[in-house]
Amino acid sequence: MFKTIKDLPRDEYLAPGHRLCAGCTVGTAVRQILKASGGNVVVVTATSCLEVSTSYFPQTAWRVPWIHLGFENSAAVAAGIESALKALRKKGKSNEDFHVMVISGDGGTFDIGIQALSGALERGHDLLYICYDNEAYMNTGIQRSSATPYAAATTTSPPGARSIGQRTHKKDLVGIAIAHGIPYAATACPSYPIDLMNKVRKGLDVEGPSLLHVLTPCTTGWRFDPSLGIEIGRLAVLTGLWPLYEVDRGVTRLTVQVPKREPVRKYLELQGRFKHISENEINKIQEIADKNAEKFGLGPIKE
Amino acid sequence: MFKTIKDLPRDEYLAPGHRLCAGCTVGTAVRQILKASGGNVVVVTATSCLEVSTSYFPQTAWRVPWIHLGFENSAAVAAGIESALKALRKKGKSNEDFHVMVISGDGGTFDIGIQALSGALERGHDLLYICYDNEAYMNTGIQRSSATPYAAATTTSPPGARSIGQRTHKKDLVGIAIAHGIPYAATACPSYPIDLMNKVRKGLDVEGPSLLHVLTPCTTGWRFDPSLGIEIGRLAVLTGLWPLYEVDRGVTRLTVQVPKREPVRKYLELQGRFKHISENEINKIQEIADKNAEKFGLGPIKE
Amino acid sequence: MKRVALSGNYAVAYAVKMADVDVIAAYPITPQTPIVEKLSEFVADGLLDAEYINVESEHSALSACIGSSLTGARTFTATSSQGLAYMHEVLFMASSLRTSIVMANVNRALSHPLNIWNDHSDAMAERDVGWIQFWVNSVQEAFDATIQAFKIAEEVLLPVMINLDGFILSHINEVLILPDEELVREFIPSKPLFNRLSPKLAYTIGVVGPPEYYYEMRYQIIDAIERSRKNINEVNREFGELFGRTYGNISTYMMEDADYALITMGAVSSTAKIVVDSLRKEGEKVGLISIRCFRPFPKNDIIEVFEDVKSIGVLDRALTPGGIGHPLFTEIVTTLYDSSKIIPVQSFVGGLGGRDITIDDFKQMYKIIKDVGLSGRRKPCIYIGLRE
Amino acid sequence: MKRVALSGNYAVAYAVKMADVDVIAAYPITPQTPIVEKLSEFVADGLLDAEYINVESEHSALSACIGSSLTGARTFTATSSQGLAYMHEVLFMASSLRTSIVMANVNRALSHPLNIWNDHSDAMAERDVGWIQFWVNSVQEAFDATIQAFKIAEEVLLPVMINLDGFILSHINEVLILPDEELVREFIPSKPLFNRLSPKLAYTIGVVGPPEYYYEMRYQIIDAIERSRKNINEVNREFGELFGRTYGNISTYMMEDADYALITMGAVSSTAKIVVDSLRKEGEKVGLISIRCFRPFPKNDIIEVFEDVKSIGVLDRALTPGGIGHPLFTEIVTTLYDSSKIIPVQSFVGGLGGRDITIDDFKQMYKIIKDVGLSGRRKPCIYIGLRE
Amino acid sequence: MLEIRWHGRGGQGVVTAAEILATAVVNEGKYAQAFAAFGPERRGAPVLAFTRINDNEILLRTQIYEPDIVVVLDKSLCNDNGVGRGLKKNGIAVVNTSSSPEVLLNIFPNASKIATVDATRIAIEKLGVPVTNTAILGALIRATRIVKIETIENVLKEKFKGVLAEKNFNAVKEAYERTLIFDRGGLL
Amino acid sequence: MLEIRWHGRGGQGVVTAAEILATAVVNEGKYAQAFAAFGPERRGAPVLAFTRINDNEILLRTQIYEPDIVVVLDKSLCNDNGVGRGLKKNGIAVVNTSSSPEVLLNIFPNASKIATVDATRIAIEKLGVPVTNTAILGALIRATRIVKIETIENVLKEKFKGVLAEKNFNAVKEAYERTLIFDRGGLL
Amino acid sequence: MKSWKELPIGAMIIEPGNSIEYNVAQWRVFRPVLDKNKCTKCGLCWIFCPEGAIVRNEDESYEVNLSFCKGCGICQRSCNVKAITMIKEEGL
Amino acid sequence: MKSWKELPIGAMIIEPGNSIEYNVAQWRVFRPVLDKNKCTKCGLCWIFCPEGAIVRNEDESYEVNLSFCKGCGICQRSCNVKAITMIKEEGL
Ligand SMILES: Cc1ncc(C[n+]2csc(CCOP(=O)(O)OP(=O)(O)O)c2C)c(N)n1
Ligand SMILES: Cc1ncc(C[n+]2csc(CCOP(=O)(O)OP(=O)(O)O)c2C)c(N)n1
Ligand code: SF4
Ligand code: SF4
Ligand code: SF4
Ligand code: SF4
Ligand code: SF4
Ligand code: SF4
Ligand SMILES: [Mg+2]
Ligand SMILES: [Mg+2]
Repeated sequence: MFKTIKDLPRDEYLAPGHRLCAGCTVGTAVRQILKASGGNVVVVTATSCLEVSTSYFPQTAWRVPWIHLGFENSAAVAAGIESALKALRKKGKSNEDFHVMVISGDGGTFDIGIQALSGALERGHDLLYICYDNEAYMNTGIQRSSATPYAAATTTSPPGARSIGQRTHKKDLVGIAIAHGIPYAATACPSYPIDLMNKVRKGLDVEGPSLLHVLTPCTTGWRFDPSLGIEIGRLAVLTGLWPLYEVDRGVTRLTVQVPKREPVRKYLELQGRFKHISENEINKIQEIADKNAEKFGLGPIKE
Repeated sequence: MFKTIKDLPRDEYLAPGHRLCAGCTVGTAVRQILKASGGNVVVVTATSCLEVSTSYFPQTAWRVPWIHLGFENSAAVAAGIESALKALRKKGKSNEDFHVMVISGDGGTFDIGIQALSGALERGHDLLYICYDNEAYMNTGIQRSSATPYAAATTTSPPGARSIGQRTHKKDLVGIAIAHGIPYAATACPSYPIDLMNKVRKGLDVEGPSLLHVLTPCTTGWRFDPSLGIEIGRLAVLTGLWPLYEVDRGVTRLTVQVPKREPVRKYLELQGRFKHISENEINKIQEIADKNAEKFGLGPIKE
Repeated sequence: MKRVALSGNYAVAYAVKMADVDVIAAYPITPQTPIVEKLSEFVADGLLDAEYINVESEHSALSACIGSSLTGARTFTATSSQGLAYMHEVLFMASSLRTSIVMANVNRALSHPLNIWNDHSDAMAERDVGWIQFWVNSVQEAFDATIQAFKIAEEVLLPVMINLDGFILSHINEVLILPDEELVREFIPSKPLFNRLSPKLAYTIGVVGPPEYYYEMRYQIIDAIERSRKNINEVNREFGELFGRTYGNISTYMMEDADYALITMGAVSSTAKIVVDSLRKEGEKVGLISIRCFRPFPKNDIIEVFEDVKSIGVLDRALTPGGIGHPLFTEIVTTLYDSSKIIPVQSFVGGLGGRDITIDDFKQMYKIIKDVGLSGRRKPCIYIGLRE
Repeated sequence: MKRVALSGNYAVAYAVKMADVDVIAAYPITPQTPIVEKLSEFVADGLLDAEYINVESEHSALSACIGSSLTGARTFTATSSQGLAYMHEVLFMASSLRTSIVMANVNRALSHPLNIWNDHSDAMAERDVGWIQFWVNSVQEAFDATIQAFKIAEEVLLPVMINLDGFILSHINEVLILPDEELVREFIPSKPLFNRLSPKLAYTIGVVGPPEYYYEMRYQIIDAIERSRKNINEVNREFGELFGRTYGNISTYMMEDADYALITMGAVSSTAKIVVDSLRKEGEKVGLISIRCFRPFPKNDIIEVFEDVKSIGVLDRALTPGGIGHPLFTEIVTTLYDSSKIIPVQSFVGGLGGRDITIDDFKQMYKIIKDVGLSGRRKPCIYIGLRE
Repeated sequence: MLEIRWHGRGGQGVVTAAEILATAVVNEGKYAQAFAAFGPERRGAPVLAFTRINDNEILLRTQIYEPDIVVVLDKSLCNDNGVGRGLKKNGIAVVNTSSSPEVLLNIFPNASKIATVDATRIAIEKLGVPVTNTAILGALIRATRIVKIETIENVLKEKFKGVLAEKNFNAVKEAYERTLIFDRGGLL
Repeated sequence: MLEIRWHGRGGQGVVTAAEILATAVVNEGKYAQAFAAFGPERRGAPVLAFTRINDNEILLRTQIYEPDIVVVLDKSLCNDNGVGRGLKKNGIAVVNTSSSPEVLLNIFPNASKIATVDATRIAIEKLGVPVTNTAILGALIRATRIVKIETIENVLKEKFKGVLAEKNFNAVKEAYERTLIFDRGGLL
Repeated sequence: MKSWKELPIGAMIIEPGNSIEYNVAQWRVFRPVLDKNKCTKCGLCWIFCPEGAIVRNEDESYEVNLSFCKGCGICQRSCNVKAITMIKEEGL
Repeated sequence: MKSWKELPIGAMIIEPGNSIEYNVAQWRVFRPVLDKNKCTKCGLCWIFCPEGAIVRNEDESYEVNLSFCKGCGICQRSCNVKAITMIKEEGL
């Protein structure tokens, strides 16, 4: 287990020179994930910001084997790789040994990829599925996904005379994953690197499927200054909108306690995507945080 | 609310002359569902036994409007119908008013159709999704689905020197649906018609998406005598393998109590698909029932 | 009527808005996204009274559109490339169930490698699906074709796909004559379509068609799309009366006396015209044909203009690996065969995955076409601009 | 070696077993299902040591196969109709990422109406995807082609699709010479393929190919499939040496001196031979060509046998609504054009959605072909057996 | 060429019967095809299967419209007149029924020979279940001598495991013995 | 035909600038195209946009390889030599920089005219944020007179709501005033 | 059989419930016989029959419509008072 | 640029991490300057930098590799002791 920043490996498996936006916390998250993995891993990524930014021919930012197929099938590709490795090892045709990991966006996970994910979880492949969640389709220019939070503005959930922004509530990915009976699932955020990296290790070490849902604030899509990504991630946690927890063989455990919560307003104010919202919506969002707090045992709101 | 058999409407919206196997409880279930609906409903069905058996040109068994598109998209088709109706009514272009309902099999729901389902639930369409669950792909000749129960024999989970039959456990459809935050979801079985039909009504009357998961024993695929379907459904309930419950706006409620449970053996013995299983597997299946009993508050096993 | 500068994508979005569409179900994909973004905005702002379904995939997008269209709603979707490919199965259903869906397909290359830029491989791989297909050459055409498409689709009961080149047209702002909304409504009145899914009728749709019936049921689509030629022409004529512009199934340039002709589809035709002009100045009798209505294939129109041509070049922007020829080439050769004309046809491929087709490229093609005409001997397919 | 009676589906399953495949990812669909059922049984009984992935859809089936193949596992899948259509997007990926997947496609009609019976519309709609495509005429051919396919796919690094007619071949039990497993292993040794996804290499696969590179990357597929002709012939030769049977890219019947030829694909060819025999007895110089290797398209083989033919009929079992011609017809016409031969070609469609093509149907076709040959005038496409 | 049409019900194993016969034919060095009338087969619904038999390779891949022989696995199917359809002049009919062959004359007006056997009774006796698909084979062979009964025995041994093969063969033999054959000349 | 290439960064609105100009041209009755060098645009990454202007309908649909005019929205982009690439002989360069135009001579060796303006400062003054895409338009118009400044005003009014239109136009005007122009003959 | 011109367009069947024309009685091996005297009119056979082959009359009595019955025997098993018996159908 | 014959097959890039050749420094508007004297070697800037542009030396000291830095400013905000300042890049 990683305890301090000093513990964290020096090795970088995501090379600099990728084309993610300046200030993109997806870069941060993937660096942390790959460090935790130790590099002995095959990574599958669905079409997304991460994918186009790291594999723009003739340059790759990946120092681990990596494959991208399409938008809807990263879990299926991973299942194929895992099964091939298993078969070849069993038959004595190979002595390679590596972990299989998916790192895909919220669109490729919550929406168009959820079928492949559901199937892979159900079949029990030994793989770690990581969804980095920037809460919209960013690669195509900020369209809503089913991970977009209530009231947020995106280009397909624009606010207007007849719209408050996103009308629906964020899908509960960990809840859905756990309903599949998988041994391990957790939330994380690169603003909490030790927490995130330990969860990656747990996810890799557990036998069978595991899932990590990582919140990755997006300067472009959430409309905040590029320097603020990590802070905004932290605020998501501190407001209770993004509780850090894990469900380990059926047991739910908060992994980062928030003794005094920040009001959600503080989080929302920093982001252009919430600029349009009224008090009414702010209150509703506060209720979401309060419910999370109740469910996961977070502290009360700071006065 | 329907209280007794006498309450139930006389109208038949599924005409005789369909081509379901003799003794198929899907016929029973659909008759009950449509009776409960009152007939003012558009039905969407995915490719399945029900579909091919009721719409074999030039004959249809449907007396309500019905559409089948493909195997993976019944929830999406329903969403389109619901939205069209909403738009036309809102714009004053139509004064029709009807419910939209899906009746699809477990394969078209749990596997290849789960993405469309997940999307429709998330978006909050006003529709009732009914999965009739015969626990395998029956239309194509009894292949496993992710609804196939542990240890059951199907043609793609055959028992053999290296196989106990189905290796995985049944997906928790209601759990997954509820994780989508929908207002109403329930299990049902045509062996309990009043329970089933009241749930259909609730599902139709609730605003937004609702889901019904209906167990429909299959004489051909489960390998039992055609006369036994209703009895086997009853045993599924009485053993605790198929608890009848509902989750209504977050509150889970057992709708049919089983004061004294039957041992699962009684259920398994009647079915060819379990003929191969060992004591070990029977015990594991008993554990599943026991866990259900604990979770939903069913009674102890009969001595 | 307003003269504005608008992108191809926005032109489509405006056309859809003016058509007072009832239901939109679409999924974002580059370079189509601005269409659905603009439509979302119209809906959010109350400028368009429609249900916008934020579907979770293109497969569901088109499935929802079928449900919607059969319920009597004027229905629109838009996609591109991988999205269109993901719809493949459902495309056949939309035509065979006789919907009136209008779809904009913003042409883009197919993976792999992933490429968001323009070519025609997405739509060419759907040339069997039974849809009417338009290919437009300008932002104005994109707008006009969209308006026409609704009328045609609703008359013929076949879905219509409007292909516009990704980026080259979709993302270019250029002059567009935007008609008044009333005029558009006059052309395509906003009325509910036939609701085939009404409890009043209780039709059963999407049945099992056993061997005794399947053949006849499929033949109806052949018949419908053949008959649609008439509707297309008629709608175009009416359009001309109202808006003062008409389009043929093909558009020709300097073909009256041309000896050497190039056939293209989509926006590059417009660049080719410049080359035709400059070659004409040099005394070369060259001409250009651009196919606007690809399905149904305008064989008669094409044969007519071929009358006195000495050689023809066909520019494909899509591939059929291992096939006898690339898609458009094969269709043109078959057209000639159909007309019993023997004219040498040179196959070209170019502009795949956003590779620019330059003025020089077109000059080179015309040069080769002329050579072929003079020698009577065509070469194997020439891959213009390929680094060998 | 054993002489048995086996169905086409089981023949494929046995071939896959003897190939000692490592990974199978497949989804059931009529009429392909018995293949995967039999394979499940082999795996469950320990007769085949493979990972069988019970995927949740065909889209995922082929996606998993790509992951598997690139990890170095010999990989198989099978599908049909809607399943193949649902794979459409991924089919392009399997070829462009240069996998060695072998797939059996049991040909079946496409919806709507839903129809589980045989025609060729599923595979014909995938003629651009860059796969090698075989079409077999008998249970024996189904077996043999599957064995050959693994060798070809692994040499060329292109996926291979084996098409066998639904029910007509897939569900018919007929004589099969089942070779000894050792002989099969000699032909295709069971060895791991190149693992391109190894941490030792850390390759990046499935990249963004910008306009500067996309064209060249796609051209590699054109090149590979053209070059595969050599491998296909060579593999076939080796197969002949070991097993005593060889197949050409096309199979011909009575073509040596034929004046009138019919071109078909798939199992009906076999019925057509009977008609050829009977017409020959009546003194008619008729012959038959059946295409076994459809991709890469065997143009030279076809042109060769056309040498002295007076007229040709092409039987399509798939439609291109609104197109200039149906798929096979268009390819044959273009082939003739390629060879600068002017022979009238009559287009036929028949056998859609399981409609039987009878002896009389074939007789009728030959009669028409002869008329066309004599008059030199072909008719528009004739829909054999359609109820007008 | 000999063409046989089998009538049974979904779930009765009629296709298996057609296949067993084909395998037997093949094992005797000749050629055969066995296939079903393809469609969504449902338990209880009438289904058709076919066997083609020839000394040389069989090229014909059409359906069978005019069989030489019709075999009916379940007599209740004779209520529908479909069973006699298309039977060639001088064809043969083999029916599972306890009735005597003459009763079937107007159902198979073209038949020159009609064979009956109470396959259901035999199946119950020999197998314990009313699965008549193997028993009826005995009657068919008796009426037609298409293959040797020992060849059937060997096929059954490959197809079924252990005692099941034996039981099924007993059913075949028993049916073979008990078959009543009637030809236009009278009961044989 | 006049071809303009715009250099900016993802997020700076360089495509919008190209479009505003095109709209202005169109509003003046001429023809224009505006488009971007298409690619996955990322915040911070250099991006290109283009405008084509003509008196008659524009048929050309190729990329722009040899622009008549280059506009640079962010001077730090001049660190890379790409900005001068392809500029036609006697072309014009317009750059957002506080430096004087002469400094840019060797970056745009082909330019006959170089205009500079401190658009960032102006944007901050007039808009409160360093979004330079409208300000630079003022400099471009000043250097080229492609359209009338009032036409730009009208386009801004359509494009932006209320006070934002005004602020942006103030930035345009201010930049127009403060632009320094150098031609091979010397500073104008 | 109808020509392509006569078939409804778009793979539709426009006569709701015309499957009653399809003969399922042919599927039957056993036939249910309902003894009205024993029957308590509980309705269980009616609600459980997969075919809708049991008719609930206006007077709340029940009877079997044999044209629609496939003979599965579910009704017999549902009847607590054994009012239904299954009788073998005889061919010929 | 390479011809089709020279490109690796199957849309692969076979040089892991060669994106270091891609110039992202050009993206930068502000440049971080790390004051080694103020730095407490906490490592936060290092673990938060989206680019991996902050180098952790063998002696556990940190420095910025400006070739890889896009100038987002995350490091500056992560530094509790304000050891990093962002300085405007000047063109020319
Ligand atoms: C089948 C298909 N549909 C749509 C697209 C277009 N597309 C590519 S990436 C993307 C959005 C990705 O969103 P997400 O998964 O959230 O990742 P992000 O870009 O936000 O990092 C979309 C819509 C596609 N590539 N394929
Ligand atoms: C895309 C696609 N894949 C596969 C099929 C084949 N198929 C049709 S129905 C079916 C099984 C249906 O299973 P289920 O949904 O459980 O319904 P059931 O038949 O068991 O009632 C399958 C595999 C298809 N029609 N379409
Ligand atoms: S759009 Fe957002 S997620 Fe995508 S690269 Fe930019 S900052 Fe990162
Ligand atoms: S196979 Fe099962 S579910 Fe399907 S019709 Fe027969 S009994 Fe019903
Ligand atoms: S036997 Fe079956 S089908 Fe017939 S009436 Fe009884 S329950 Fe219905
Ligand atoms: S179940 Fe028995 S008692 Fe009840 S209605 Fe039917 S026949 Fe009468
Ligand atoms: S400014 Fe951003 S990219 Fe540069 S070193 Fe700091 S965190 Fe990394
Ligand atoms: S965050 Fe500050 S103190 Fe910590 S290592 Fe970086 S520069 Fe040093
Ligand atoms: Mg996202
Ligand atoms: Mg099922």
